[in-house]
Amino acid sequence: MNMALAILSRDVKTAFRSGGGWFYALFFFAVFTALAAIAFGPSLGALRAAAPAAVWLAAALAIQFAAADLFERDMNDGSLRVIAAEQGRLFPYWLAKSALLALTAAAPLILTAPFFLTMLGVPFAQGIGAALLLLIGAPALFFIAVLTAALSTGLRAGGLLAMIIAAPFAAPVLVFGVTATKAFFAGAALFGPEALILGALSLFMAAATPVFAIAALRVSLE
Amino acid sequence: MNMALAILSRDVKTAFRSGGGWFYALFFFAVFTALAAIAFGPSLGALRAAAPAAVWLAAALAIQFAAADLFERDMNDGSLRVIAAEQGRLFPYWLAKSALLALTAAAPLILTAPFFLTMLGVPFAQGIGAALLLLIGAPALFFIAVLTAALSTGLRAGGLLAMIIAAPFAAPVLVFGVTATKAFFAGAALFGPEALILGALSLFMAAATPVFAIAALRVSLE
Amino acid sequence: MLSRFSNPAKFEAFARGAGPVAFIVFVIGAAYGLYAGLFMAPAEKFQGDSARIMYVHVPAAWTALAAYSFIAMMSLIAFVWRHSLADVAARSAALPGVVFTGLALFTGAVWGKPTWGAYWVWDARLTSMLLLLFIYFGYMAVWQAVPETARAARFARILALVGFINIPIIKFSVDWWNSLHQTASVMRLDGPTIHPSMLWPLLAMAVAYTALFAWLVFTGMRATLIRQRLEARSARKPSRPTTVEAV
Amino acid sequence: MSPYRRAISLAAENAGCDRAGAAIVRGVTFSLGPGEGMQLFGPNGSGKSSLLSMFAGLIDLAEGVVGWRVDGAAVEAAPEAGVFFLGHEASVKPALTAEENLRFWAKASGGGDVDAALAAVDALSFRHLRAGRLSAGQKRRVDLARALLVDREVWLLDEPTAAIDRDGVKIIRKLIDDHLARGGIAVIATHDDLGDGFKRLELAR
Amino acid sequence: MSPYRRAISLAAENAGCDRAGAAIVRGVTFSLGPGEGMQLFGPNGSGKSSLLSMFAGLIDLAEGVVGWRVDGAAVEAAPEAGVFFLGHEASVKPALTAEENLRFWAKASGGGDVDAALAAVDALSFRHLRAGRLSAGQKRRVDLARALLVDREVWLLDEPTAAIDRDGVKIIRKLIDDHLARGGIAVIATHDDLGDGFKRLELAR
Ligand code: HEM
Ligand SMILES: Nc1ncnc2c1ncn2[C@@H]1O[C@H](COP(=O)(O)OP(=O)(O)OP(=O)(O)O)[C@@H](O)[C@H]1O
Ligand SMILES: Nc1ncnc2c1ncn2[C@@H]1O[C@H](COP(=O)(O)OP(=O)(O)OP(=O)(O)O)[C@@H](O)[C@H]1O
Ligand SMILES: [Mg+2]
Ligand SMILES: [Mg+2]
Repeated sequence: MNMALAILSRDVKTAFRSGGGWFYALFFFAVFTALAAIAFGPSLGALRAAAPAAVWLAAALAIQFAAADLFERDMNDGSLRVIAAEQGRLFPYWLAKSALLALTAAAPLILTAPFFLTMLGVPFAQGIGAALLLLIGAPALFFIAVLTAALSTGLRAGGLLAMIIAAPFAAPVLVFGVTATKAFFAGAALFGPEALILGALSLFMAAATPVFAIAALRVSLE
Repeated sequence: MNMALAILSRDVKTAFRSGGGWFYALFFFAVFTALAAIAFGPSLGALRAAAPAAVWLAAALAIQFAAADLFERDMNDGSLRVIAAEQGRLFPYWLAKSALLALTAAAPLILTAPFFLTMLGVPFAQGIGAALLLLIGAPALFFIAVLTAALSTGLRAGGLLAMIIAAPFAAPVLVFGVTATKAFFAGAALFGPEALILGALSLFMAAATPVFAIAALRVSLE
Repeated sequence: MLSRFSNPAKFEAFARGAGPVAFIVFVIGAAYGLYAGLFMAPAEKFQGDSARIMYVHVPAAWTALAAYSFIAMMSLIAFVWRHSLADVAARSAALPGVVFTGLALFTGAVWGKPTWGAYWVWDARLTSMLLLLFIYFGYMAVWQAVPETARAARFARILALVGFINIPIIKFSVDWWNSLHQTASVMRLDGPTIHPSMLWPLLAMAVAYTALFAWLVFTGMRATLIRQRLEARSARKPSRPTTVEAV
Repeated sequence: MSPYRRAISLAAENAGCDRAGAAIVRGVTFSLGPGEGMQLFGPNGSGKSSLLSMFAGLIDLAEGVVGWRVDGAAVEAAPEAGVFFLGHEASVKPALTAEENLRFWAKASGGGDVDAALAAVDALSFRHLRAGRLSAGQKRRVDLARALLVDREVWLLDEPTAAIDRDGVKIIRKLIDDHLARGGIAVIATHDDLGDGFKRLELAR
Repeated sequence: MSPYRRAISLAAENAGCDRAGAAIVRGVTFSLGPGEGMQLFGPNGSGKSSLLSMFAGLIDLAEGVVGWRVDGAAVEAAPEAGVFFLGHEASVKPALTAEENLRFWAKASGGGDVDAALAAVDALSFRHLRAGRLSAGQKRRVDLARALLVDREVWLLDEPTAAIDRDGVKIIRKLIDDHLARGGIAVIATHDDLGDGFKRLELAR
């Protein structure tokens, strides 16, 4: 726990200090929204129809990109080796890094989603609902991102490789995320069957990925 | 020249050897197309509307991402210092790295764009036009990517920072790229005013960025 | 069974015999299947001769799916029993798997043009096949990206297993996705009722593809094993302590 | 300088390890009891670093036995919260100052006096410099200072004197002596002989 | 071992350099003519690496004069195609083998006998290993072998013996002696005294 908290607070500090990595996901979101507006605009109707897809795709990409160098630096400068050698377990480390990603990438995205959706012509109240759905589905996206980052740590062009590996995993989340959001915008209940499946995907990824991610980190230290 | 060729051929070799970095950009495109289709699809009408934005965003992201570790490794392992100390000038080095990026990221993307656009429901002939527009606009994107990669190498803050620096520069390229492509798909002439602006942006970036990129690399060695 | 395959030398002896047999089965099966399918079987009622591409397409799709299951199974064996021959088998199945997936996609796309009027539509089956291709690519990329075989194997096992869990999820989600918004342009094929004259060539082709797959895997494994032996031969002598002195 | 709470010992019997499938080291036999240190010599590529990684549990044992004992009782792997590992790289974050880097390690392992640690490696003068700006030897000192924060009985040091100046080498020798005096054990891979008072294991190819 | 084509000399008069705005070294005065080498000593952080970077033209001169002469004629900066620079890091690409790494440097600088260079640093046994698998000292040897490919009159070496085993140190000493015998010059920042036959410059903080 000490370990996890120490890493988390150090990395948050570094993120703020060196160029604001925390701000990145948000920025990505803004660019994405602007492009969507250009592509589907100027009719608000078309924009609104495209909004669920745009917001989920933006979330998936932003989280995946933000995860790209989650472990890379610790690997290169030897800290990961030290942590593994001195702590024995890598679970606290994994936990800290996941929390970091959640705080710096997923959270800002979810919090600001309603605003960006307003720009796409979605009423604010519906935007809040969409953000709640993101909250349910984003964990799946980011556990996948953490796993693929661990798998590609230390490899050349690791970020792109991670992206390739992640795509098939992200696809189901996108499918249910978009349909849930569309259904909600069309008047269905917020927590319909799609939302339940989204939640199930998140739980499943939370349960299935840590073991594999930690195993992958260990292999990269050999 | 010896230097530039030696670096280029070494890096191409490394790219082929370690996991096929050369085809990552292509692959990224495929993944991006599939994810966009899954988010916006399956109706071909909606996909076709999303296509111009998707292809430009994919190009910008792929190039920016591929550039992320263009200088990073040479910086970390000391080769860049050796080259600067022993060669005096960094222009051949910059040239080799730019050519590398063009060959491994920009070129495969432009060449395969018509094909991926077909998958988004764009007729092949229109896809060729879109690829030509990419050819006009992509140089701007990649000179920006090289510059920001150099800047972020110096600042030791990595790929994310590069993206943030790049975004304001890349945004106009994206906007004009998307509107040009949209107009062309809607029946306008291929080389309309937006295409001219795109070309102008590319020329401007080609002229303006090398000096700054090389200066940034020098700073990072201080 | 397991122990028979656990010893690389025994396996190689087996593969030396089984490889040619598989190849012969492939040649005979494909010769019969293609001849019967292309010339003897009747043209399909609605699609005419273009439906003959079925004899290439359908078994390719089957084999592509089977190949991934094979990889996942081998990876599980390698993961649980740390069995390096299973890694070799899984790795050798990847390229044939990609080839069959690519063949299914390509022939499907070619077939799609006359029947649907487009090379590609985002139909459930097509989409999930495309995602399978991505899983294959990711798996191969990991093998490629990690130069040390022993390390690459461990990464690859992890990915193959997680990927396998993911396949039913993909299948399920994509079906769901597509069923919600049908597009008019997609002509649904509810499996043409198959006459024996079409079924036999189809089955023959399936057998031929499976034999081809087996042959490719055997050949790939033998090549890998030979390379590994060469590497082991050129490997350095281990260091040994010369002096151990007390204080 | 109170003695360590646990008495840890390490013994190897015919031990060996592999890297990427190739046999690297074979037949390593030694034993270290509380208060004993061992210098590990050997030409470049003979497997010193690999052995340290193996003791730390990062690489699997390929042959033979490696036995740990904590207060007499045998344990399977390196004892929990027992190892201090100093690798070839400096494991400092360039964006943080020397002091912040150490505060992080102190916090991560639950305590430790950062000021004392900085003083012990003569690093007070650059405590407020960002680690990215430190010289090679200064970085290495910061990494060494971690030893004084984590309070571990087993020290695994990979070329601790690399990039360190002559005064620094004396400091390191003293740190190790203090550690052994407290009942710790140390395995030190090095090309510079640190002097007497250590067991020696020489690897040859 | 034919003599170098150019006779290069380097002299500094009261020279100094800054890093990130802070004065790091001041008042450095020495002169090196063809065939002369200089060892640069000094505690960690005293500015040895900074001085080498300055001679290589990577850091600006902040004070005083640094003068280069090529065959008697004064030139402004380090002579073109005249410098071999060995930094703290090993500048090898992990994905390429030891030999491929050297072939790259040979190609980049237009020539050089890779086999001879590998043999000179006793690196033949691991020439086909990927550099990512090499041990610290093996990597360093590959980096040193570059010296024999590029045929430069000025050698700037930052701790050449770091991570190198005892036989390797002798090899390095011999490489430097040969270089000086051919009429080259060398500045060597180091903590290990390489022995007699060099000028010495001691930096103090
Ligand atoms: C790129 C496009 C296509 C892909 C990726 C694709 C993929 C597949 C796959 C994965 C299967 C095996 C499914 C299973 O056995 O459960 C299959 C079977 C089949 N495909 Fe395709 N297909 C494509 C296009 C087409 C087209 C255009 C047609 C005909 C109009 C077609 C007709 C069939 C038939 C008849 C079967 C066997 C029926 C069955 O076993 O249910 N496919 N295809
Ligand atoms: N990550 C790795 N993967 C595969 N092989 C490796 C790896 N690291 C080292 N080796 C191999 O193991 C052998 C021993 O390496 P090791 O780093 O243990 O040597 P060392 O004794 O520490 O040498 P040095 O004195 O140069 O530090 C070397 O021949 C090297 O090729
Ligand atoms: N990139 C840099 N930016 C700013 N300051 C630096 C940088 N590199 C080094 N310094 C500062 O310059 C001083 C001298 O560093 P330098 O690396 O030259 O020392 P050194 O004599 O080589 O030490 P060592 O023996 O540890 O290698 C140090 O105090 C360091 O803080
Ligand atoms: Mg070592
Ligand atoms: Mg130095």
